[in-house]
Amino acid sequence: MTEPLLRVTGLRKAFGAVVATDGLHLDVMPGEVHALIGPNGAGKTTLVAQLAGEIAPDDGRIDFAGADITRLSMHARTRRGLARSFQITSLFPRFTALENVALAVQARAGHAFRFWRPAWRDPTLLEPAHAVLARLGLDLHADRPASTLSHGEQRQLEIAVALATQPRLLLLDEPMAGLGPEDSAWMVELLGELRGEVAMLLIEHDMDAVFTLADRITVLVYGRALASGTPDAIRADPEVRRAYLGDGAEAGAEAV
Amino acid sequence: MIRRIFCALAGLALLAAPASAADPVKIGMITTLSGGGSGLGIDIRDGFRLAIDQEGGTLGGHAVELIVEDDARKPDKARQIADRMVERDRVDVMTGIVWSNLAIAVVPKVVRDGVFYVSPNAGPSLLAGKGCHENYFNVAWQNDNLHEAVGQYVKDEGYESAFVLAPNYPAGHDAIAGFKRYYDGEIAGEVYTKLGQLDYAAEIAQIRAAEPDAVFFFLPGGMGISFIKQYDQSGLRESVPLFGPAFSFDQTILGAVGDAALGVVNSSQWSQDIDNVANEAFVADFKEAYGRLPSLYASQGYDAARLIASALKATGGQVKDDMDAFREALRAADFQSVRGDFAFGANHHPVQDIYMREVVKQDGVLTNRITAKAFEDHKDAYVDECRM
Amino acid sequence: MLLILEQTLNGLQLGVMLFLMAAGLTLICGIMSFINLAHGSLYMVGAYVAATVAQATGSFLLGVCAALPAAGLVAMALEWSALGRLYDRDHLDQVLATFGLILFFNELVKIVWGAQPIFLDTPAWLSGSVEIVPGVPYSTYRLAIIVVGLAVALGLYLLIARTRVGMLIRAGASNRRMVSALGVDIKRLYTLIFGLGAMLAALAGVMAGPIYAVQVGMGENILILAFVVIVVGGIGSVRGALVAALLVGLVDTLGRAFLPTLLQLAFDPATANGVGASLASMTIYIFMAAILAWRPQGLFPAHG
Amino acid sequence: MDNGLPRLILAAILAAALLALPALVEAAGRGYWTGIATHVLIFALAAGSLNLILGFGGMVSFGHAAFLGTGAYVVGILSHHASMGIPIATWPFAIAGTESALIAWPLAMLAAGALAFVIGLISLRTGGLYFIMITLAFAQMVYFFFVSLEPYGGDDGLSMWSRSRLPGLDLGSDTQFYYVVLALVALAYFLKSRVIHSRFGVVLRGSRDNDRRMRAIGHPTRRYRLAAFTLAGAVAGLAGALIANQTEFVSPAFLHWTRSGEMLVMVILGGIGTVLGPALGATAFLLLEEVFSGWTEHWMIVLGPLLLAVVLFAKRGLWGLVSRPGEVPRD
Repeated sequence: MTEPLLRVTGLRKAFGAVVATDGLHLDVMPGEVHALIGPNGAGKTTLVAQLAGEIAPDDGRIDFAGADITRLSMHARTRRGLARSFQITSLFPRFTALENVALAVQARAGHAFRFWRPAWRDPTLLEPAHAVLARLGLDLHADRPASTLSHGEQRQLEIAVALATQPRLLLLDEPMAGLGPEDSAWMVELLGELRGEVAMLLIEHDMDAVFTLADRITVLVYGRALASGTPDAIRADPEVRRAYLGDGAEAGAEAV
Repeated sequence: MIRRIFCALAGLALLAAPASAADPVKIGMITTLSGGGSGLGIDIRDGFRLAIDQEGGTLGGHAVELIVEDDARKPDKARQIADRMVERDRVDVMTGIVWSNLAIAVVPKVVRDGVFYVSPNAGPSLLAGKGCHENYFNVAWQNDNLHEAVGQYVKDEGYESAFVLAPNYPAGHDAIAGFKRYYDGEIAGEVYTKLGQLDYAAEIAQIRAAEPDAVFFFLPGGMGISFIKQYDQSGLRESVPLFGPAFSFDQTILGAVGDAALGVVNSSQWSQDIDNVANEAFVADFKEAYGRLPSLYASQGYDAARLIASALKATGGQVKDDMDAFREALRAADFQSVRGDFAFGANHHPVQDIYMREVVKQDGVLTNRITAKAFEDHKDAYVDECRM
Repeated sequence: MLLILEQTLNGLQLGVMLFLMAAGLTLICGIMSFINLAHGSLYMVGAYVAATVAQATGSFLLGVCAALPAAGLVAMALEWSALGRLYDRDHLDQVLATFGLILFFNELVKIVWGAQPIFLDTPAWLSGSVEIVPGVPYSTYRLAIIVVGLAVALGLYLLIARTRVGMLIRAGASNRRMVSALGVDIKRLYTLIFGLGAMLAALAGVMAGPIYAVQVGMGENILILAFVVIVVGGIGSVRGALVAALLVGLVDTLGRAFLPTLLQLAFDPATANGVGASLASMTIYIFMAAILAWRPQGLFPAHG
Repeated sequence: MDNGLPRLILAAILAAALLALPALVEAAGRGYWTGIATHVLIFALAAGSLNLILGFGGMVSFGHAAFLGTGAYVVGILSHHASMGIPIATWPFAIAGTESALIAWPLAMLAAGALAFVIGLISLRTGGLYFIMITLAFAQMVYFFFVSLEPYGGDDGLSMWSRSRLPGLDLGSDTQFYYVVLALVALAYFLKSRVIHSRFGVVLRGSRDNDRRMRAIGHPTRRYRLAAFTLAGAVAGLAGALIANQTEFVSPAFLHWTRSGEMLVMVILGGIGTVLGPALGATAFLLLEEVFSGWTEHWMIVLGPLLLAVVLFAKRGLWGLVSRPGEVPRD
């Protein structure tokens, strides 16, 4: 039995009287695609923020790759191999696509107290960045400012930037958000290709994507894990159907 | 780049000072015309101009060119203007600076460069004592003078304890030191306020608690206006009288203070009711030319011009050609000062009478009336430190 | 003991004065996310107009009645013609534009009213003093300032919490597009708020006139204090502004009143006086830095 | 960024003009212009340092005058002690004053940098308007500290007997001083143009545009921002050392909050986040002040609306007007 890559134990976070995360347990095995679904207000955003290190939990602990990271800062988590993509595209609009990725490569390369050599002429940054772009099929757009890319391309670049930090776990916060059917399919294909290479915690509303990609699904309701299991088990779980999918609803229906 | 006042050169040729009707004497005036405190600079300039205009564009019968520039109360700007006036305009005499800190920035350099400087206002102790210079003359006062007079007066009037109040900066510390130099009663409290402070409720409460016989305060500009108004409202004025130097009771300020200042005794080397011919002419002409009553600062600007005029007359318009002669002529101070008797001490600072005035209402307008003389031929405290 | 009580009252009164100034500023800063350095200029305009009218008519109240609309109109004209276009811009652009306005207004006032300070008298019915604590007469006018300040605080609370305009203000602060979708002319709403803020500034100027100097540049000192207040309180929060204003007033007054005395326990009187006075000039800035180091969004963060 | 030859030619003309300036104005009988040019250059340095954090780091500091003033005071105080022959401290070890530029100027940078480090450490916890105000608050503290610093003249300021000494040069000569300042400013601008494209620079710019994302990809951005803030403070300290030398005088007026405001104005006026913009802004601002104040004592009534107009109609500052119009702003 291998150790989980990410283990969340008894996590709790409340805002005043509202309990957003309520004693949550969760784990992600190495190489696994673990999807997290739940209705709006289930506490997904708060959970992502805690995992990424943006807000501190009130109680509980988060272990990553065998170490306690509960109190680590955002950047320190990334350096340990926990990368995230943002629900709302979060890029550097004035930088080119290549530069966006190169910034991430640079973060991996250690401290940036280097004041003299131009960063964008440094092959040790640009070559890995090119490689990542090529892998995602964005190499044609390498020199375009991020702000001029289409929405679909920006979503891909978002993933590219996260990948460039060489993560062991990708925290994907609604990667399909706002994508048309064509782009969504492309994204599912892309994430499928990454399977096995990097573990993923996928938060997504698009049920087609979730049931296609996930090895395991956890259903989050009111900050707690209602159920956890294989896609088939979840699909069959009567409690999930009642609480979340809506009784009688077809699996894969978009939740509201 | 600058405003030049070319003063009736043609007319001059007719009046004909026969000697050197050559180039006009150049006078550089650096003063504060914009931003905070610009009222003082404007008055100094207007007083100075009045003296030139009265003579039809000359000083001491000699043509002068007055170059006025605005320092915006910035020391580095003042210094830059001074450098330019010395280098480009080759001015013979400089004047105009209102503030001590600007004077310290500008004066030592220009007098070393061989330019005469006549101060119409600022008189920091440094320039009266250790930093005195043969080319530097102050025609107003050494900073401590008026405070010393208040100290003397409050002592003479038999007040046994005094509460003293000034801003926490060098001029404030000097003011209180000056007051204490002549006042030997008990100091009931000594408070230094924030520069630019608006509200004095806390200090007034302290005064009330200390129960002094008198209050001495030095709060120039808006600070003084706020303090006097608030002191008046606190109801303390009836039981504990205020005393201070002229700065908070000057014509420019009284209008803004209102009746709260009525009856307050303050010290000054000048007052519009000083009875002499020169003063009469000055007050009347100033009112006619500018449509307002002259201020203390205007009188100082005017006297600065008249002093320069007297020296020019004595040397026949020579300044740079014979600096010793011009210096001697300045030192002689052979002019009718609007304040009456006037002479220079060994450090080129005034030896003069200092009056006590009371704020009164005349025809509905607040003004000052002389009530006593605090000092006769008063010298400043730093004259012995000056080695010239 | 009595002195401490009196000084506390003084501190609260200064706080209320600061609140009058800060209330308008925090509205404009919070709702439109606009940094208005010219707020101090409107304060000055208010005081000057009031002084002029009061002098001409002999009535303080008429002065107030003239000053508020005057400042409001000036501000709305500015907002409509220039400043309104800067809401979406960087804070920096706003700083530059309104810094320019400070220069402009100072010089304009100087040209119109002259460089010398002018006079605004305490209305006769508010001069004199009352004894709140036996033996300590307290100026009636200062009490009036406290009353006006608290009335403004209450009025703003009611406006924001209870009225339709208040609802729009709250909604507009969090989501501009939503308010537009409701069919409300958001531009006009902003213009109105800007005018309201200016009138509050003018009210502060008028109330300050009889106890402070009415002079060119009078707005700048108090502007910095007002910014300290709104930042300590949390930008956009009227409640925060009130609490912070009272705190700042107290800290400043008590610092000035007691620091030199306290330091005399440790130093000789001369040193204590000097150091105490220097420290007293810095207390509110030290206070503000401490608050922000502890709570970077101020005491009552208005958004999230 | 690169548009090759024309810009190179422009740069060459500019360099030649700056180098020849003292001789030209001397020939024209306007020697005092050297002093004005020096003043402009010094403020170009100060505004340039502010632009590093403002334009490239997105940190709107309203307290930059504190660093300028601190640098000035270090030079002033050292020179004061040297000319008076009084040591600054006798315990725990004797420290004497000095008039040597080689010691005083780096010390000015060190002191201003240290101050910036401390202020930045606390201020960078905040953002937005809060950052603007907390930097202003710190600057006010430093201002009042120097106002009440009685031994060194307090509000009256401190007069220096002479300018700093530099081996082989006479800084008392305006022309030589001009060249020293020019060299330092040119060096600083060259270094800045390197720094903003270095790894450090791209992190700083990235954090300006999207700090959250920067942290999410693993950059501990606050320490880079702090480093930039410190660096900018140190360079402003050098500008302060130079202004003290030019004026031969230091006073709290250098630390007044309106100075911080003016430096912001210079940066924005010139073109924020451009390398040469601040130099252009400093030149334009100081010359406008000079020209307008010559026309009328009410010059501020012209300057004020002009600033407003720049904001409204020239969004990218003067640099945006002289560089190619319509160019996408990419630093």
